[in-house]
Amino acid sequence: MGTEGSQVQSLPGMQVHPLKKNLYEVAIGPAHPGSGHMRILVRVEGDVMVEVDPDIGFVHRTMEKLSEGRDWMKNIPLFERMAILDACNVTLPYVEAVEKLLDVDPPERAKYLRTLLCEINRVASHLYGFGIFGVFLGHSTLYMWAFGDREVFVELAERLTGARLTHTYPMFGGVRRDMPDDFGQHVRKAAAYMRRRLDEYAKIFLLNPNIRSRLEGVGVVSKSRAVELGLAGPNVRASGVRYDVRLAEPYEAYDRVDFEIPIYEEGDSLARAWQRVEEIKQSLSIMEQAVDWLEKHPREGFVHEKFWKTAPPIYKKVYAGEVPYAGKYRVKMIPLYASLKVPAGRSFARTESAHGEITYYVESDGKDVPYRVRLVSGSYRNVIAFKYVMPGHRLADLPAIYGSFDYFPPEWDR
Amino acid sequence: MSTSAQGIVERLRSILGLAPEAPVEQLKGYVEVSVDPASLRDAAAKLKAAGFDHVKSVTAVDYPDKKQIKVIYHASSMLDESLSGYVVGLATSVDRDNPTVPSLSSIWVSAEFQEREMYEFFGVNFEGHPDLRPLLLTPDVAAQRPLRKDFKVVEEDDYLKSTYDEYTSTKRWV
Amino acid sequence: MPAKIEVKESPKRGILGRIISGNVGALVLGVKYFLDPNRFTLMYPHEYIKLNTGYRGFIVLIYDKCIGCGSCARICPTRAMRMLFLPQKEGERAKKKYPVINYNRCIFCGYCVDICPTEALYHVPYHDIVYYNMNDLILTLDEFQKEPEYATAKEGIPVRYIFDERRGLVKVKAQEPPQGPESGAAPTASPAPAPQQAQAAQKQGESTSKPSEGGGSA
Amino acid sequence: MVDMVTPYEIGHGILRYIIFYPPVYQFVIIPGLIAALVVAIFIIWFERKAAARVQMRYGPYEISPRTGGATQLIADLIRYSFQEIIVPRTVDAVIYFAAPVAAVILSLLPLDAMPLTTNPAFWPIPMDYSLLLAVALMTLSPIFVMAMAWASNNKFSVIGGVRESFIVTAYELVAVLSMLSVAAAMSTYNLVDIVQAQSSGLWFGLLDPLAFLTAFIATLMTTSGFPFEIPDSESEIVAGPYTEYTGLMYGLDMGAAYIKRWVFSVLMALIFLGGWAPYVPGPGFVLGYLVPSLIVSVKALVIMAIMSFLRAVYGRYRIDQALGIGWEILVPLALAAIGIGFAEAYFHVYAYMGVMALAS
Repeated sequence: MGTEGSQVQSLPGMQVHPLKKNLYEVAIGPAHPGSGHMRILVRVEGDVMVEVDPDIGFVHRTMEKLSEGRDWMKNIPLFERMAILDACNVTLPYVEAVEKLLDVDPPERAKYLRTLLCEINRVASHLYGFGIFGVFLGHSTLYMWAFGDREVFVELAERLTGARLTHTYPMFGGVRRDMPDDFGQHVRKAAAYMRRRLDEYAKIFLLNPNIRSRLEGVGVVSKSRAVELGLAGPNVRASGVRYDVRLAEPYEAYDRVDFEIPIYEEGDSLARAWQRVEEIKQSLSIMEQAVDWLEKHPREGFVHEKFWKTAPPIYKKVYAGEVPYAGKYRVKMIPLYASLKVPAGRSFARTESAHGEITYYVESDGKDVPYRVRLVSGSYRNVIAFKYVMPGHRLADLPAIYGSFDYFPPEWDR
Repeated sequence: MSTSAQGIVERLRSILGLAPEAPVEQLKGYVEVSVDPASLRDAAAKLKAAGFDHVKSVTAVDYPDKKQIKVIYHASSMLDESLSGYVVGLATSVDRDNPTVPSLSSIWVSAEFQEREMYEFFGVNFEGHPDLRPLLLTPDVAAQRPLRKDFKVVEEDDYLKSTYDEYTSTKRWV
Repeated sequence: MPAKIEVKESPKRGILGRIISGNVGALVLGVKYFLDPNRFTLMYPHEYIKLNTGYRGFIVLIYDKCIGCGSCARICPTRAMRMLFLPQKEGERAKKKYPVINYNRCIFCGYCVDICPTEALYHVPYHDIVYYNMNDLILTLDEFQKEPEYATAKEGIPVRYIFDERRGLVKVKAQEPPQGPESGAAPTASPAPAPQQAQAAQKQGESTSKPSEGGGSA
Repeated sequence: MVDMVTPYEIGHGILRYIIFYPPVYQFVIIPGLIAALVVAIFIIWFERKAAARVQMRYGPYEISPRTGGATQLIADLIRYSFQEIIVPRTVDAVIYFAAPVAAVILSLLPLDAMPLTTNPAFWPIPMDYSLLLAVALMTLSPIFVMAMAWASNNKFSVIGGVRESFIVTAYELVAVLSMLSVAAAMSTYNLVDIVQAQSSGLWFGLLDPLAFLTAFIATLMTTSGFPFEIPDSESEIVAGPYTEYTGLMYGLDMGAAYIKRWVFSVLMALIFLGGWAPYVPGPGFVLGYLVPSLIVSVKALVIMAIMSFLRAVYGRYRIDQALGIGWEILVPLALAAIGIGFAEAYFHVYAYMGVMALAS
């Protein structure tokens, strides 16, 4: 059911068009203090929002067009720029889709390593979301705490992959680094620290009556509404929908790790915030289980033998750490990666990224560049909530709802 | 990957009531059902009734040699556990010059914004869409329909054109 | 044993008691952190993080190990590394070519270092180098073989972060890097065995001299 | 009985009649403009440092590491005063310039109605109805914030101005009721008597904590303290009424907000924390005037420090929630506070300590 007769032919921002009698148009953004670059045209009657039209595209980097000009391997760093704070979750479905076309199944250890990094990124991304949530509600303490504690997980990722944010860790057939020796106890310490901190987050933010009154009963999305709008990720599970890609179609090592999917029934902004707190707790336990498994099993099988069998002996020496300046446990790529040709076919892959479910449709016609890559990210599927969930609330509720949906503008513009 | 169960293909055939030889192909990660544009809407209605309650991604693919644009709706279910493991691709092909496809935003509201995106990138005209205007691009860029194959983006190659001395002195990165 | 569904319920609003306990809880927590702050800010110019060898920092070429196969230029996602043809001397048949890098475009993804079949490229474990104009970021073949000069290490104190249950991250003084006075061997924080260290430094020392006079004489 | 007004004998000529003439002196120097600016600078520094300690960071540091970044505030002051004042064309200039200046002046005015000593020579105005006058003068300045919003002719500032007018209706009644509850308890409007009644250590803040709490929250609402920072909340309306102001004009607006908080704190120090309670003002200018006003200032500073610490703990209320709190929670509490005041008067709590003679 479209909005009643707003047959606006051109972009509203670009042209003046007749307003209804006492509607007052406020443009929020594009340079917004809280989130990234996005503009929301809000028609306000008094303090109540009547019509909300997201005018997005300020950070659109044409990833789908660029990917048609680049080799298969070069698209991984490209797609990672969609949400660099969640680098592994964002590039993993692309790697899985191409692996399906290549008929290559990564070895067990690579799957656990990927799951480990995905969960580290999920916690870092949820903390980033809490930081932005704090800024939007004027709660600068949560902003500083969330970004400060995120540093712990960024440091973990840097120890594992060698880069803080843009790890480009998964590659076709496996991963690019193995776990350092003392990584296990780092993960356990970080997890213990974070669990204690989550209770403090709740005390100063979620149980703080000031914030509770801003969040409770605001931006309510019913179960059927959430499914009908096709929202994604924690926003759907906070409305009682029992759906998570890690449950519906377990990928990587998620079917061998036991964890819980928290579901909340209320569907308001507070439930979405609690949903993320519980998901961080689950991610911490997955990280610990993955690290336990990785420490117990021998250090081999981080890349599929199709890409490692023909590797010259120096690759084994680099992995063992004998080359002095090359760091330990670094997996080298064989030159085949530079001119990889993926057999023709069409494939579809999806994973549960921190902002929501992310899906890739990859079509290849046998050449060394993909024919068509269609990527839909979690935030992009949540943009529709602006138009259908926000009207009726007060203007001051817009930041609360925006923060609770954990939007990330570069991810929805792609 | 648990998506290749034979049961889902049979179930789709029964849901859509297709003739046995109709093209339902089990691809990697999803099941593609191609339907002609006229019967797209009621196929979508049947899918929604059967439990595929939301669209994950609306894709358009341009085939200049076959002079066709293919629009695929990847639909799946969130509420029905038995279906949530599978993704169905409802595909139609329309000719490339003025592609018009009946809009499914009245059936699946989740397809509304992505149809606007396919409109601005491919020029696919979704008739019946509540407000079909560009979503990401500015109007004049959208008019060039950038994602079509004839919108060329030139890529650089691996070798520097300038010679050693010219490069060492001027450092021109060409 | 895949995931299980776990229905939870956000704590209810409750009556007046919840409001007072909520306020008092938040205030007490605020005062607790006011009295005992948990800060691990890095005072950047005065302290700098001593990263270990695995960090993907600036990239350096070892001239004589490079066989000019060009796979690093082919894999580079942003075309930051491209092959430069050396001037062809009379005796040679094929034109020799070597990679040169343009740090305006480099995203430090480390693909080139990982794909090089003869391990001729290596990462230097620091990344915060400042240039005064964009042209300095495009390195010639000779500049590409020398390790960029790490100015922060001169007046800053090296510091490392270790994980801690109570404090999250704790700043710890890292020991002085064994930075030799000469061309700056690969400063590895992890105590790499000394002989290997010297041998690597010595190999780079003599290798860097060859190409420049090779290039210069053309 | 109030003894004969002895002529003050400080300085002569221009010093006596202009600078040390109590109404001018109290408006401009000690609790007035200069003291308010010094306090404002200290409080801003304390606010940034306290919030930084809670939030895992250091706050202003680099400018003078040894003194913990104190000179950062001087640098900000200089920056504000020398920054270019950009006046947009669409602004209606007269009110645009007049409103901030009026806001500062009117938020300083109540200081003239507050005694800082028992020696009548140093009273700026006859102190018989000083409490009533002080509370009345405090309600003047919000109108000029709305004038600023109206003059700057910009969407965000108009919305900010409307929010300011809403929030005035929320805290106005509460502030007046809670401040006047002390008059009910001591059945006098004379601030000097109020302070002297508390000089026996029995502060009114301890006797009627409800009034102290509601006055504290009302002050937070007036000066958009942290849970109620609604008129200029930057996440939806950029800077509220102050959006179009730059340079010194913006400095004036921020100054007006801090000065208003300072004036409220001084009045609350006088009423609830016993003014210059333990110290009995002696003769002469220094002992009789300077020292008691410093004691009152220290108490007011403590109140302001607590108010600014809340930035580290609270987020921001919505405008209708702030109104809800103002009307549904604070007004009944304020009425209860007045009830407690009457109960104390009925049981002659203050009279019991032999102060009744003063009031008769």
